[in-house]
Amino acid sequence: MSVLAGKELRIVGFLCNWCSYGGADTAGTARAVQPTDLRIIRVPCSGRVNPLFVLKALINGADGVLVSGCHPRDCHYSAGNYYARRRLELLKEFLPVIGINPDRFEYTWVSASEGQRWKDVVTNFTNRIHALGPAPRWEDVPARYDRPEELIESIRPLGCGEHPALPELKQAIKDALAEGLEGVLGWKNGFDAVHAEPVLMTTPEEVDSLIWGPFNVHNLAVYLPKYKGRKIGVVVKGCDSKGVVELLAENLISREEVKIFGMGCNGTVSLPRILAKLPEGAKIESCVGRGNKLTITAGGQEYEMTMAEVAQDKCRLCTKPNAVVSDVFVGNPTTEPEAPADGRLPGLRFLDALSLEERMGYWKGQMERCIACHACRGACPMCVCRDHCVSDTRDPAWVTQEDTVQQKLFFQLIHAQHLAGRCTGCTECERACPMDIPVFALKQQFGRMIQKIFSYGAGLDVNATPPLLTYQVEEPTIKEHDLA
Amino acid sequence: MNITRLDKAKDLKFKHQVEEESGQNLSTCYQCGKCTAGCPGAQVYDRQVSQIMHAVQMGLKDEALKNRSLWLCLSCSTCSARCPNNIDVAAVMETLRMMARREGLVQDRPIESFWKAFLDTVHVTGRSYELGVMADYMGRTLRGWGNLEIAPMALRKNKMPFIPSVIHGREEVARIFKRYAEKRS
Amino acid sequence: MKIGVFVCHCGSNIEATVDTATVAKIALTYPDVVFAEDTMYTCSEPGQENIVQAIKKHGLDGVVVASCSPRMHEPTFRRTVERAGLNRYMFEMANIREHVSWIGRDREANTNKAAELVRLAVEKLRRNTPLYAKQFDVTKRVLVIGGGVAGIQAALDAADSGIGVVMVERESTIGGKMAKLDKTFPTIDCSSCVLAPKMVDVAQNPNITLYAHSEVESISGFVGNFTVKIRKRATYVDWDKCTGCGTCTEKCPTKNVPDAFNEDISNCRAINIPFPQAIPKKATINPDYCRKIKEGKCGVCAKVCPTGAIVYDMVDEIVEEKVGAIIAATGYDLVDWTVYKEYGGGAYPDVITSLQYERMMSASGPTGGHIHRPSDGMEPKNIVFIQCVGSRDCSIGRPYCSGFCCMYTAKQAIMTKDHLPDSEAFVFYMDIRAPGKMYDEFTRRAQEEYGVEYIRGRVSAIQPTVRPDGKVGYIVRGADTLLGAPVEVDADMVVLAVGVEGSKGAGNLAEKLRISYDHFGFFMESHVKLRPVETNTAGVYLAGVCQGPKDIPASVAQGSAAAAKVMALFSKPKLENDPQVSVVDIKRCVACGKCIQVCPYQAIEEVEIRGQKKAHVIETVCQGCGVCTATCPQGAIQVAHFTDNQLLAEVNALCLS
Amino acid sequence: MKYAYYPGCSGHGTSVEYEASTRAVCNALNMDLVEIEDWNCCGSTPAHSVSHELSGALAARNLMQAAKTGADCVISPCPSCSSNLKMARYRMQKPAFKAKVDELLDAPTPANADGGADLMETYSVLQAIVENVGVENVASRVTYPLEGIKVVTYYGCLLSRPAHVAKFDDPENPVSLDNIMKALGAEVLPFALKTECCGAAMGIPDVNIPGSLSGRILDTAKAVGAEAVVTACPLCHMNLDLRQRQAARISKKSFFGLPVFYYTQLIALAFGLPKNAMRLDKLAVNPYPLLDKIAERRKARVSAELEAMKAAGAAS
Repeated sequence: MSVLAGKELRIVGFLCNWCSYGGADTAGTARAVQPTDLRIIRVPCSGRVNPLFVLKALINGADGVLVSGCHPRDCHYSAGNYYARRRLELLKEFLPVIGINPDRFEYTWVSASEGQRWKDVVTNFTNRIHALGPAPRWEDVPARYDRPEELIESIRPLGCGEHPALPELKQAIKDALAEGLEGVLGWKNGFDAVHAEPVLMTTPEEVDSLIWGPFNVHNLAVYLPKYKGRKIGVVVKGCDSKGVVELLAENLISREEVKIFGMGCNGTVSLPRILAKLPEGAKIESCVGRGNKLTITAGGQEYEMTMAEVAQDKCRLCTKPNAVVSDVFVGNPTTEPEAPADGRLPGLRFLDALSLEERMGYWKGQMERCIACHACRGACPMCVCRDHCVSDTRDPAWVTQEDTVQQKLFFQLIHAQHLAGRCTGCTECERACPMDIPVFALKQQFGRMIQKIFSYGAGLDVNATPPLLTYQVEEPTIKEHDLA
Repeated sequence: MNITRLDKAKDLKFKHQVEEESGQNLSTCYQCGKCTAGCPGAQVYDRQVSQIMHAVQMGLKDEALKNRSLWLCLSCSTCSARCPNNIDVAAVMETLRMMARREGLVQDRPIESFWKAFLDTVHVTGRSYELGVMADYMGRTLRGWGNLEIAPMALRKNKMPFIPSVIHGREEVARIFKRYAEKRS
Repeated sequence: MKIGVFVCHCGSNIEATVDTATVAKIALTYPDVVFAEDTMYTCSEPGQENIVQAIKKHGLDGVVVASCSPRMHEPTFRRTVERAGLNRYMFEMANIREHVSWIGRDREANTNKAAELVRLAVEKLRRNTPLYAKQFDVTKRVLVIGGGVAGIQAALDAADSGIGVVMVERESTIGGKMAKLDKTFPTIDCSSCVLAPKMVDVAQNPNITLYAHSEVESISGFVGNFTVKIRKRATYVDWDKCTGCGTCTEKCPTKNVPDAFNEDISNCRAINIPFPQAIPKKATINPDYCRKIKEGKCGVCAKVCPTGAIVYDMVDEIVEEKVGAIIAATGYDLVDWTVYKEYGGGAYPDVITSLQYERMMSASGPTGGHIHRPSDGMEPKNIVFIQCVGSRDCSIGRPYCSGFCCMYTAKQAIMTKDHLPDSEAFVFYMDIRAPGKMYDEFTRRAQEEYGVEYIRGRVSAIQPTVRPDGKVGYIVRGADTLLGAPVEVDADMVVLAVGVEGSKGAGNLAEKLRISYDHFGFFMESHVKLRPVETNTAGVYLAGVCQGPKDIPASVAQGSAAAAKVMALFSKPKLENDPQVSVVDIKRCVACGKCIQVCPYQAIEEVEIRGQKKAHVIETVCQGCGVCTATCPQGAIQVAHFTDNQLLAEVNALCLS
Repeated sequence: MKYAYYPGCSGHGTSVEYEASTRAVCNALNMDLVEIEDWNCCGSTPAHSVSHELSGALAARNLMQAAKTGADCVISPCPSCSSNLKMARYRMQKPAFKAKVDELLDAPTPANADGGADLMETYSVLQAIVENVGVENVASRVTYPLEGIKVVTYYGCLLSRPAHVAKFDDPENPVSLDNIMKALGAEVLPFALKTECCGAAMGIPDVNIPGSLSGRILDTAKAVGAEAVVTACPLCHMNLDLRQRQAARISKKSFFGLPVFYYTQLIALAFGLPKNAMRLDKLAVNPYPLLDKIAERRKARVSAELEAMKAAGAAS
């Protein structure tokens, strides 16, 4: 629908029925004149406002979005606004990473008696949006095709030699199978020397095929929910174990049904980085790892490379190389380094250095390449929806089949929002992407803001509740956004 | 007393001007009279503060500006401190005073002259000088003789030096006055 | 789907700044809209009939009315469409009055905005489905919070109709502010003579359970089924044993306790019964003063109590009650007038509040009804009454009129003349507000018959001075705005007609009740004109000054009204829920349990359907907040009529293209 | 703490005793005063009654001079001066007003980040003593307490008004002077006319105005039993002291005979500072009978204490 050209901007408001909608009525009854830009959508409670509605509006061209609910302690439904406060605060902190000025979104509290306050809120917010001007359109922003290439230095020694405790691990798994475990998830060699593939080991022979080393990239936690109700084991690296913890914390798998095998991890590799060092199309014949050096024979030629050159980004900053939770841990644990001062992976570092408009251009460029294969989703151990993903249904119709940058980005935002407070940072989404799109940056933006606001990291404590599924009556780290 | 034709006399521009210059919203005055009740000058006023406020509300410019009260106001701000509607009444009075001077409607020449005398002294010497102000004022107005009553005591206590203090930067101060005069004209 | 749109003029309320005919014309271009017209008063009888006819004639499946706030007329129009045979939930409203015509002056912008709001309503309606209410049981008991005259009236009316009543009173006796008054206007009736019998009725009515000296600790549940926890504050006296004989009070050696019932103008003992007609007539120990409790010494009351009722180590007790409705009747407190430093800020002994003056004039008060000023016991000759202290004063954040001060000031001035015929009464007022039966006549009588001097103007300051005879006098400096001059009175005593605000702790209680309240501690009614007794929380009603300043007759009327609302609520064997509740799509649910985790009402449970775990909504417990819908990642749980698809359609209607 | 000191014009004329006692007391309280070089008149009431810009410019020149001292803030004993300097700084926070004032000055005032004038804060000496030195520190320096003489404190209009600019004490019932007087050992009587206007400079054009207003203040003070009035303002002091006889005549009362002190004089007295730190000789209403009374009471108290000590010694 057309906005009165030049006069109005498109401002969408979500108001709870009981307090703020009533406050707007009170303002009307008092004939409190306000700017005309705002369009109010009535919702039962601010807690009903899924942050994705706000993102939807902003991605689709709204110039400003305002959410208003009952004051804290005053919610008609007791607690809806407490959930809203956490989710919307986080959303506001998230927006800049996709190039949206966080001032375009605001949330506040107005009670049904506060007509004057409502007038002030509308007036001030509308003035703010007019001062910002019309939101930049995706069509108008120039796409960027540059991308993070930074090779960050590792905070710990990385290695690719044979793990001395592997036979011990195999024996432990065989014992467990003998004791009645249905199977154990692990890795075996794939179609060539640098590709591993997941395996469900059920016989001693299959256990003998188990490998442990830099090519065990897959996070096997992703398969666990599928086996819910069956007794099964899983071999985990440190990062994988965080996924297991988070699944346990959310009751998506049960502790009694899963046996966890761990060994100290010395890092895994990024296959694109290895392939980039080999001639295109060269057949890989063998690979030998010693210390921190890999020797790959491809097309009859030997190539040497160090872990410092080819390790995955997440391994370089890993502080949990040993399983956070395990039933059987064999061998010596790897030394755990101090947390790095800067935990950002290259994707976020690159984005942080850009202006808001450049970030929009960046995502436009990345999303133009997205083929919507949803491999990112498939690799994610925390995606609970599986076959019920909202991107595969019209009911509800969050995304359409249109092949636009906005639609594809919105899918990524849905995924990131669903993972907010739950993502353990395994970066499997990014690894799985056939187009090599750095989608993990969206999750890491949520992650660091959750750390900032709630001092919470996912995947460390099976008794923890993800911060967006709970609340505190007083939120000391969230300051009120007073528009009045 | 004349009958005021409210429809004709109402000068809304005047009201808005007072509101603009004083920064006060006069529509909020509901004529409770608390300003008048506490005004130390009320006993000598020819029109009470609350009445002046009402005159401004009604846009009655003459009633608001042509009175001695503006000049007898002591600027003590008691009215402002106690106004139930948070109106800075003293600021309104000061605004009206300035407007009256601009419009040539000064109703109390003696006080105006006293101020002139005071400021002239500052203009010349950079500081105020009581004896000088007094002499200047009495010379201009042939009034103020009541003060002679306290002069002997003041002189006995050596509280009125015969020599004004003059500052080095008096020219600088004079330039302030000069620019002010130029700007006004 | 066939949708009809009706755009209301609301007389000129909307039409003046919105071109309703154009809005209707634009509405016809929206998907599924087959009929649209503008009407004068849609809510009127012919207006509603017009909708019914249109539904029949055009075979409409749903209706949009663009008019006032749905908080006003949504129930009205739902009944209308139901009359025409549609499901009542196949209806949506666009609020083009409160949100458009009344707040914007630009007709073009308003018309465009109104059309867009109609578009939103149409998009929502297209995705509505018929909904049917479920029935649930109701606990036919009512909680009355506050035992002042409004609460007493509500309790008695409800109890008389056979409803069980739980009354909670913060003080150790019911009676509220009215029990403190000497006389009432405009009849000069004795206040306690009118009230005391009603208080006795409360005590004797078998349907009423009274918790005095108690407060509401917490409230959970919803209309029909509230669970209330009540904190019975320790009285240190076993009330089952106490006979109210008063021996303890007589013998208690601690005599310096400020007497709250007498507004602190006199002292009482550490163990006390507030006044002779107290209900319940039971003693209470004030632990801040009791020597036994503070220092472990004394114990006189325990020694003299003939029934052994004293329990020094009593602690608070929490009791639980189940009720189906709640009436809040928590009354008021006086505004803190000590902020007026120009009136002495509480430092001048002979400047007192009107409520203190009531106690002074009351025959059962500390002076036995004799008027003596506090400082030196002198019988005052000049008494000044100052009105609007703490009312109509933006500078202290109390801009409203407290409503009944003009009347009681006239009463007090008349009573003063009755008590002290030689005295002079001066009343400083701004406006005399006396709308009510025989009210204005009453204030006229004060002036015409009793010679009370009314001076129109506020008082700037009260300045104590010492008169030549050594006695303290109070120079009251006011203005007579009719005279256009400052005036002064040398007063012996000054009575301040202090304004009222919601009673202390009202905000806290409102939060427990989940109702709105304003800056002044008054509870917010559902509609200021048409639903003054209801709140926006179903099953919670208001009575008396807790809703806004009002005098005794109005408080009593609202008490009865609240009781009548409860009776109407309880008149049905079962209550019907609002069917706009959450529904689980079991095909999409993966039983991750997040909805169960966030539901504020424990309305979602895990069930097994054909061997698979799924979430299930208990429809009569769900209140329809939609937090679950905003939480479910698969969108498997949708709150009816606020579904993801409906809100997305609204967002898309506004933001796409 | 270092203060840029602005004495005000009356310090050289009608209020030399205020000036002398202020400097002496500040010195005794270790307040480092640096007089602003070549300061000019702040313009007082006439300037702001004529033009806010003119008043602002006169004040701004002083505040710019003050910046040269390197002090933390400006202090002035005179409430009118400190109020004017405060008000100028307050108004000049608005860039538009600053620009208008700058047009009158030789050089524009420095700007702060928000575009307003970057000028020093001004306080009354009283505020600096109460808030920076502290009443308890004043009390600890007292060597000759005032022996319970009954005083009323008179603040005048401008010490705490207008409240949003003054930001000091209570505009209706200020207590800072009361606290100092109690610290000195005086009895402070309740006094409702603490902030009632004395008539200010209206005496020059019309002596009846301060005559009747001051008459009322003095009459009430006398009625409540005061032995002296304590002030902090040169203009108030002139109206209450120098014009006391005139006030009695105009308000048709007999002469009050109430000594009127600057609070600094009484501090100096209680600190035991030398005579030239008080300049009591400058007061119009004879203060000496009251000082004699203090001395007598002190003598009686000290000898009673000695007796008590002796008795205690004998007993042990």
